[in-house]
Amino acid sequence: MDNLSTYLIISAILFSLGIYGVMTRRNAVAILMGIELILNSANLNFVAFNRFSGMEKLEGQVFSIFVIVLAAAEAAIALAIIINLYKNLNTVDVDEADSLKG
Amino acid sequence: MDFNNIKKLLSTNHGEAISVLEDTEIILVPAEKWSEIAKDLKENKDLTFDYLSCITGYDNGAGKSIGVAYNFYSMAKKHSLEIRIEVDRENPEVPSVEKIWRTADWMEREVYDMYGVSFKDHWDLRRILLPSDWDGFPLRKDYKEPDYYNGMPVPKDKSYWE
Amino acid sequence: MGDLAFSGLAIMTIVSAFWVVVSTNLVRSAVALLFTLFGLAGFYIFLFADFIAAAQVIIYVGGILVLIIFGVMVTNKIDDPEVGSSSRNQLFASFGAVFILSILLTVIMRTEWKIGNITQADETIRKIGSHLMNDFVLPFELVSVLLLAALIGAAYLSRKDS
Amino acid sequence: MPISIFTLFLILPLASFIFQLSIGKRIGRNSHWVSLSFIFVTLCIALGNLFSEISHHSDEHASNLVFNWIDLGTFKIEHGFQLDSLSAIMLVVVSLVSFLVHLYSTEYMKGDPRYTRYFGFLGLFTFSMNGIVLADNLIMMYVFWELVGLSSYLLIGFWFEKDSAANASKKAFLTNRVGDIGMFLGIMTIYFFTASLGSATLSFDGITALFQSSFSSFTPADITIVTIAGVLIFCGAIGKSAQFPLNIWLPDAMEGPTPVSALIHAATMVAAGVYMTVRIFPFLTPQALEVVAVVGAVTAFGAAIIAITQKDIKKVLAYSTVSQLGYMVMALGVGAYQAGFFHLTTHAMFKACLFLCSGSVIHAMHHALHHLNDHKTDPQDMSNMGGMRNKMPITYASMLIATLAIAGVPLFSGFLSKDMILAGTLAYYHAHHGWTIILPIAGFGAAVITAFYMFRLIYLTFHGEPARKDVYDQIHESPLPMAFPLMLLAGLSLAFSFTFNLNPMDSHGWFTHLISEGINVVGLNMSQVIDGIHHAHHDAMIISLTVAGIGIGLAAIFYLYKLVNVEKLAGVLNFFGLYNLSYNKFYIDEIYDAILYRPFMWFCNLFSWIDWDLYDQKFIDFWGWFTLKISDGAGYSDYNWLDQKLVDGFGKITNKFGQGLKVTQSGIIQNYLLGGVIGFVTIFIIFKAF
Amino acid sequence: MTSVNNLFEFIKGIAPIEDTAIIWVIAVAIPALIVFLVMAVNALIAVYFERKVSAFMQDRLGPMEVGIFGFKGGRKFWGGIGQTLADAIKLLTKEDIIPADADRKVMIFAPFFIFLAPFLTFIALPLYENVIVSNFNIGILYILAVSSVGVIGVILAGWASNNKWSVYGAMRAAAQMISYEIPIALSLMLAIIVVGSLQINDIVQWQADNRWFILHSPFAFIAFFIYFVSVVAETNRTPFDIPEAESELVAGWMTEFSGFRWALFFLSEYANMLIVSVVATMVFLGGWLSPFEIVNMPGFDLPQPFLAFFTNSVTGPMWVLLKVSFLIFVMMWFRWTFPRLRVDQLMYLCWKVFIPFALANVVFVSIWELIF
Amino acid sequence: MDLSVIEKFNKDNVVVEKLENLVNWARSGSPWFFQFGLACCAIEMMAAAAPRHDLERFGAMPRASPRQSDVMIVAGTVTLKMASRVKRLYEQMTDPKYVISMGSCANSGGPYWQHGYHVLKGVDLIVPVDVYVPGCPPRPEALIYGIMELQRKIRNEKPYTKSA
Amino acid sequence: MGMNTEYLKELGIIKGDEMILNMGPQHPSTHGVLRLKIHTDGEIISYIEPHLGYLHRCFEKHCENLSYEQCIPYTDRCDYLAAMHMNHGFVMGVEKLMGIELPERVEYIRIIIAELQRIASHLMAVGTFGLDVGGITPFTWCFRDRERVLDLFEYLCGARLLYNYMWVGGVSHDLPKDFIKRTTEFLDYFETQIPEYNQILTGNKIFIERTADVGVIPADVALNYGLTGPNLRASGHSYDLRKEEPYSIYDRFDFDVVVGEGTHGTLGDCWDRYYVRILEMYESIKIIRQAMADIPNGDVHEAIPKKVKPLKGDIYTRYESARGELGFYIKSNGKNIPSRVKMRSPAFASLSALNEMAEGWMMSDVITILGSLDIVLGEIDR
Repeated sequence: MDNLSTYLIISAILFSLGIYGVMTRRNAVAILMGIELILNSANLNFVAFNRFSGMEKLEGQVFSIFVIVLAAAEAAIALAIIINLYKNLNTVDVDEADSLKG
Repeated sequence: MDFNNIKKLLSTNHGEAISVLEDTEIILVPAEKWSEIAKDLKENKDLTFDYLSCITGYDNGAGKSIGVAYNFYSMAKKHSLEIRIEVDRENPEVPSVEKIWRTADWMEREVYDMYGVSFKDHWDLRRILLPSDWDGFPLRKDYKEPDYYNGMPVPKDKSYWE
Repeated sequence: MGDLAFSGLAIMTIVSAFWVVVSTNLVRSAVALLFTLFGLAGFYIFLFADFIAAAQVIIYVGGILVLIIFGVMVTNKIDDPEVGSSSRNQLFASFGAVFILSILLTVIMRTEWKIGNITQADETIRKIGSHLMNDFVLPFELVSVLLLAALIGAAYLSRKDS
Repeated sequence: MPISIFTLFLILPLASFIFQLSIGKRIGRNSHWVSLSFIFVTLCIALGNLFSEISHHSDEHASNLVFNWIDLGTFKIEHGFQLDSLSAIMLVVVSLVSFLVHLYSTEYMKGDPRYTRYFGFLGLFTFSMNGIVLADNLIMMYVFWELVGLSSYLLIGFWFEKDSAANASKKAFLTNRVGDIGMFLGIMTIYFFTASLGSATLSFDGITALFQSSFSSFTPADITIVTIAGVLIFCGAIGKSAQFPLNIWLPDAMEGPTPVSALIHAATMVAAGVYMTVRIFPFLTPQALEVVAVVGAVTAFGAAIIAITQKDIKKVLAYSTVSQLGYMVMALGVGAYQAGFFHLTTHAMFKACLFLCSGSVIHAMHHALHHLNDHKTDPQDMSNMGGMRNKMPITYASMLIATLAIAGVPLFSGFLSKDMILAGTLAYYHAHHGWTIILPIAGFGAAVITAFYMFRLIYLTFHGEPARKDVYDQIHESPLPMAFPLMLLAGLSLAFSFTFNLNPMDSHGWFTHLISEGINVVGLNMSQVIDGIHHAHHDAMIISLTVAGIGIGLAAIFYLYKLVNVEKLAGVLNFFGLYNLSYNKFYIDEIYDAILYRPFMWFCNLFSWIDWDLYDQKFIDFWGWFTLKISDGAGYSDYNWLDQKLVDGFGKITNKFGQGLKVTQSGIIQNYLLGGVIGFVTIFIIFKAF
Repeated sequence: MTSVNNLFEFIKGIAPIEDTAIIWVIAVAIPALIVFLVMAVNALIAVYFERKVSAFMQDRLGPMEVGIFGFKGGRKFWGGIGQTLADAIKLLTKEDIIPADADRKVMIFAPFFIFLAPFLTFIALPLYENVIVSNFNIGILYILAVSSVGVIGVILAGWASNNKWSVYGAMRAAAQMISYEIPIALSLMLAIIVVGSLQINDIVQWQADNRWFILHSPFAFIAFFIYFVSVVAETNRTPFDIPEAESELVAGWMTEFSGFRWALFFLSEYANMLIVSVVATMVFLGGWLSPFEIVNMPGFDLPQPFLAFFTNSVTGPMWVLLKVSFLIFVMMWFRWTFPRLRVDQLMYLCWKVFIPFALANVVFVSIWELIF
Repeated sequence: MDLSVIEKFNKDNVVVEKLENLVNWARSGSPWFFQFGLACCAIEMMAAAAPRHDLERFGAMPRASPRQSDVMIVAGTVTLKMASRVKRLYEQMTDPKYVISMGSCANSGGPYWQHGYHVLKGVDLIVPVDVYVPGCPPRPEALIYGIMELQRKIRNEKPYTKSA
Repeated sequence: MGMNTEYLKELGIIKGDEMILNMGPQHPSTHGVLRLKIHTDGEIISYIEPHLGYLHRCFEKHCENLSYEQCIPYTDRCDYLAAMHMNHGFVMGVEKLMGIELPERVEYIRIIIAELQRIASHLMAVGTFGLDVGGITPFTWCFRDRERVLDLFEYLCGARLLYNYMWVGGVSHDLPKDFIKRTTEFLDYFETQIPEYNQILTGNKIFIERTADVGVIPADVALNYGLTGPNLRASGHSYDLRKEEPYSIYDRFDFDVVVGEGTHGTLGDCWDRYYVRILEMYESIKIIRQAMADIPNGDVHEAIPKKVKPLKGDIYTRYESARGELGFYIKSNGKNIPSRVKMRSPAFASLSALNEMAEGWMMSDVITILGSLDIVLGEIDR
């Protein structure tokens, strides 16, 4: 079980679930959770490749650290935006935030 | 200033409205003049009643009038004064002084709670001690206690227990 | 033994991830996300990336997830624990997701992955540190700038309007 | 001493700086104890280092690598410490004066709203000055050089509410940058030149060793390059040490607090230029040294003349400083390496003492005026003083000692160092003849004038009748934290302090023992120079004693006994324009104004006229008018035909389409995402299918 | 306890079982059981200790009547030693109410999650060299990581209760615990920088070779102070107990919990106290080294046999326990003497005092290491 | 009276009996009371918890939340406005729960019996009371005695025996 | 007329998206059965609406139905923390109405007892205030010392909390044999205790942080709200009825009126209100010592009238209780039953200013401010 494809399959499933979450959810925080799933699936790929492709410089692990950091920054900003959205519209339903509507 | 001077001052300012209860040092004031007199009490340089000590409601007995007594003290001038207003029992209405002395806010509510005196222009005249769904004004002399309140017995006589 | 634990982990991760995207209660979603993140940390341990596992737990579970739950709490009426989140486009989205999944699976199955030396258990933390400071110093600095920018941005966005 | 101890020279002042700027304000008025103790530790270490240097003196230059700053393979900059006798002495000078100034300032700056910041800046300055002293290569020196410039800027403009202070700080900063550009070019030249020689280096030892080994194979072109490089680097010294023609900033810099003037603009920072010249001395060619000597001579003499007529006590001292710096530079120019550095050290002591004394006087005056509620009278103007020796005995005594030192009277340190310099100029003349006669003339002339104006200052301030009786009554001696540095520095202005030798005429002592004569690897024969100086020494001493006597005597006649009416004399001199010339500082500022600023402005105006009046208004506007006419015609046809019929037709069609498509633009990003996914799937299928 | 692998080998050696999977489960289960017992016993003792400490600070006697053999009446005086046992049994047999509008599942799940964090943390805590369940090579990082998980349980517990006070407490707890993790991590970083290892064994070994880490430099001393105050905040104890502030929020996030699930909170609170004290002992106070090794200066070396006499596998754990008890006592001391901070003051303390100082500490200790 | 062993096991077995002893000991050993004062008696209740009398000797500890407390001490006058709240708080407590009525007011309305139009005449009208402590106000010693009475009562309970 | 959210929004007091928290009537720190309806924006308070009456025991109704002597125990139960003050204030009013001259000894005894009661009451205030800001130990220490005062009272009249000690025209019992000695011993002991409170609470940095600058009420606003006693004095207004219009024999003693100074923050903050109480204990000790030094002999029952039956008339007396100005408005219609007794409650006025002080502060500060006001619900709801 402990081989590359297994990890990739798990990662692919997580990715699809994340995409599904992002596409279907109305609540902005829920969308954020979907994005976290996508990021995590990418991370799993990084680390798995790192182990099975014999990266001497541990590129996979290092980049997964970068991804984690990025996710932290993204979550902070996203939540700040969401809270602002809540302050202005009194809701976090993304349907209401349609100022871009044509 | 002693009582006579205060009385004189008030009489010159408000004329016939001021009267003194016999044998006492208490000034009787009609309800309709009360708000301007109250303002004068606070703002007149010679009176400066900056401290409203107490507001008391009282009932002169069934069928008689209901009164409100105000006890003032001046921290600046070190003199005190009692003023009374007596109003009709059926429809007691007295102007509120809650904007002049903030402490009157709750004290008037209490008088309202106990005697049903309605204070005009009070910003928030509600029952303060009793529950809002209480019936009647308990300190009136002709008050009858209820037998039950929300299913709990409030018996005046002991028959409930025997 | 290892296989059993691995399968358990995989099932837990995938089921909880599924629960994350379909649960109608946001707090439940967050709880499910917690299990997903823990499962991933478990995978990292299987992949001998113990530092990443610890970082995953500290940052994702201790930081981001708490932030998310915080976000849920702040953006909903506090006196209502039922935090609903309705969905839309379910049909199209599930088709799309399944299609993407099938494409990905096809690619994964058909590709001959280049398998290098499979790394063995080793102390990674020292190596990661030295690689970060030598080979990846530019991305490292960029990420630190990004973090700073994010910090300032988040603080700016969420400050009280005066 | 272990190398790590030396990092304390940088760390402690920097820590003081950071401390004062970050939390000093919270701690409040007593925060100066932190700075004081930090600098005191620095001083103790410096003294220890100096003593160990004296006891185990060796000629080798210890250069220790501390860390790599930039390492790009071929290009490498390291920061090391150059630990030798020069830096040992300089460290003591810097930390001693710095410590005393810190101590002095606790009283002088009492009650200032930015008290802690002031101490912070002093810390920053000490940090960067120590950096200059310890730097073992040009680029690190340059870095700290700029830091020194920054801290000088901050301190001159410390009372930035005053316009004059703000302007002075700007002036100092900009003027210094002129010199620094030269210095940077020089460093680059040296770098590329050494690179062409095979091993690129910027460290002093490295350059010296490299030139020594390859001098024999230098072509004339190479020598020219080295000369140019040397002069360019020396430009930095011109800026920082306020040499002619960049001397204009230093007198203005007196707008800063007086202790700052003592520390930065008299004792240490301005000497940094000289110190740097000392460091690069080994690879300055004779031609370059000639330039150095002339610049020094002009500065020494010119500044001395200006100093005669100044009324502001600090201005006098400022020009005196410029003049003395000219001396040092001149000494280096004529090859009197030891003398130049010796004068740097002695000058640091007595000039710091003079400034602090003047600060004490100003402080007393200021308080007296403040007490009288008089805010119009200038507390620095000497014409308001007089007779203060009875009121301020300590200040008077200290100042007198320092003045005797600067005037070159035996028994005092200035005599020894100045004497050596004058001997150097004489020797230079003996060796070269011709125009070089101006060097000894400038030297001795400046010596006369120095003695004259310094005693003028003493007499005007401390002797005679008080100019303002009411002020005089309010004058008090300064408190101990201010008086102590004065006494200490006065003690260090005695010749004995530098020689431990009972013969006041003899300059041989621990100092000359420690600082051996310099070497020069690019053509100057040092042994000849040393011999020449040795021979000229006797003559120089006699002449210099004479001129000092003349100067002091003249001052006494003019100002103490008032045998000659000074005003009248000034009038007479002014007949030739001399007095005004001196009083207005040779109109250097005005000359800059005339030859740089005005022409520049004139050119600007010219170009502005050409651009706006000619080109814009005539040429362009014509085309504008022309185009307008054309477009009128075109516009008519355009609107009525093209627009109404053709364009609007398209617009309407587009509008219809837009109305239709608007529906898809829901503003919900997820729908877009879904669209993207569907598109991806579609494309995938198409590509797979076909 | 030694590490799981050793136990595995040991059981394999003595047990007549062939199936390695079963042995593996046993090898995992035994330490888990021991950890649970340690937590339970720790809570029993610490609560009794706390009640007695508070009583003596307040001029009272504290629990006196409940002995382990019943009530005092006519029996030997036992100083109320059975008090906490009685409390525990009572809590176990109490009704377990879940309010009608609460989120049932989360409310049941949250206390176990809070309990999980200290439980997992114990795995990496040594008592003596190699007396540890599992010796990770990311030792301290693991402890930091796992102990940061508890906060989620707290938030969920507060949220699920459907009580405004609980939500208030949960919000405060989340903000507080997340914030104070930073100074804790920064303070521990000092030791990591100096020692160059994350393993607690190495850190204690460094202290054996040099001196107690608290005496390493002034910065280490400040770091210990910051660490200790921050962990008091991290464990939600007075003066930082704003999440459960009794006089403000009734009981904070645990207002609605009763019976056994409430007891789990108690268990984890005291387990957390134990954990942070053990970490402080290991990192700053010389771990299992005897107090005679506080200073280990050259020229002042105590004879090696003498030191070995005081630090060995018997006395080592004893020293650890002594130091830990002292630190726990100090925490109790804080609790019964200090008033409580306000929430903004708490945040101020963390973000504007501790974190800058801890950061500066890290910088300065690096400089210190460069110089000396 | 003389039951056979089998019958005894049928009725309530030995194990249950011993367990009951243990549980009763534990419950009586930690009667955590609800920190809930109404009037004058509340002060005496606080005094009972304070150093001189120290209720904690008996394992009684004040808790602020009804969910975690075992004993509700109704200390003081229950007014009609407050009565519904007292009842609700009692309902919020977890089983097993006990009530001590402290003072005359809580027992029967006390001095406010006759003219107190707004005073509930005895808290036992709304919640079941286990122990009544008389006095106006009862001294702390009296309250302690009341708690000891309650402990005695708890020790004689049979929580796991099937009631007939 | 109910004050609901819409009404407050209309008045512009709250914005409308606040959360409403109900604190009480059962809450550890509301000092009884007070209910605060708190409108909060996060942790910040926008408006506090106190709901009273959970302890309304119809005191005034009882007074209209009972004889004057029978009213005294009911006054006890109003402010159960300073019961002696209530007794004293009420009997003073009746005595004034009847024109009774009191024996010297009675006056002295009453003052000693009243000041001891003040110490006990302030100890309670200080202790519970410590509890409110989170320190449990100060509370127990204060109770430990309060017990000693109660011991003295018990020795005096047999009751610990509610005494019925002062009668119209006298007191129920003369001082017991070595009461003076015991009191002196207590005072000597107590004077050494106050610095201990200061150590654990007053000077504590956290305590100062929590209380200084919090809940400031300037003197004029305080007066307008009718604040009296320590709460008003903490705002810097030197108003003490014992000095202002000395009743009983307070004019014979030398003591100071303690006034807040804003030592650690703004004048009139919680810290001042707390510290005024600490200092007032010192003043009480001073008064007790002076009174005990020159207490005369005499019969304490001498002036007690056979029948308490005042003439027709009415009177308003003011008394400086531990919480401030206690007023009794007594209306007599010539019978032995009063026609109307109104009690002017100091804590009632203090509580009405709660919103003024707490607005804009945080949740925790509400507790601090409420604790610093030292309210007693029995007296507020009567």
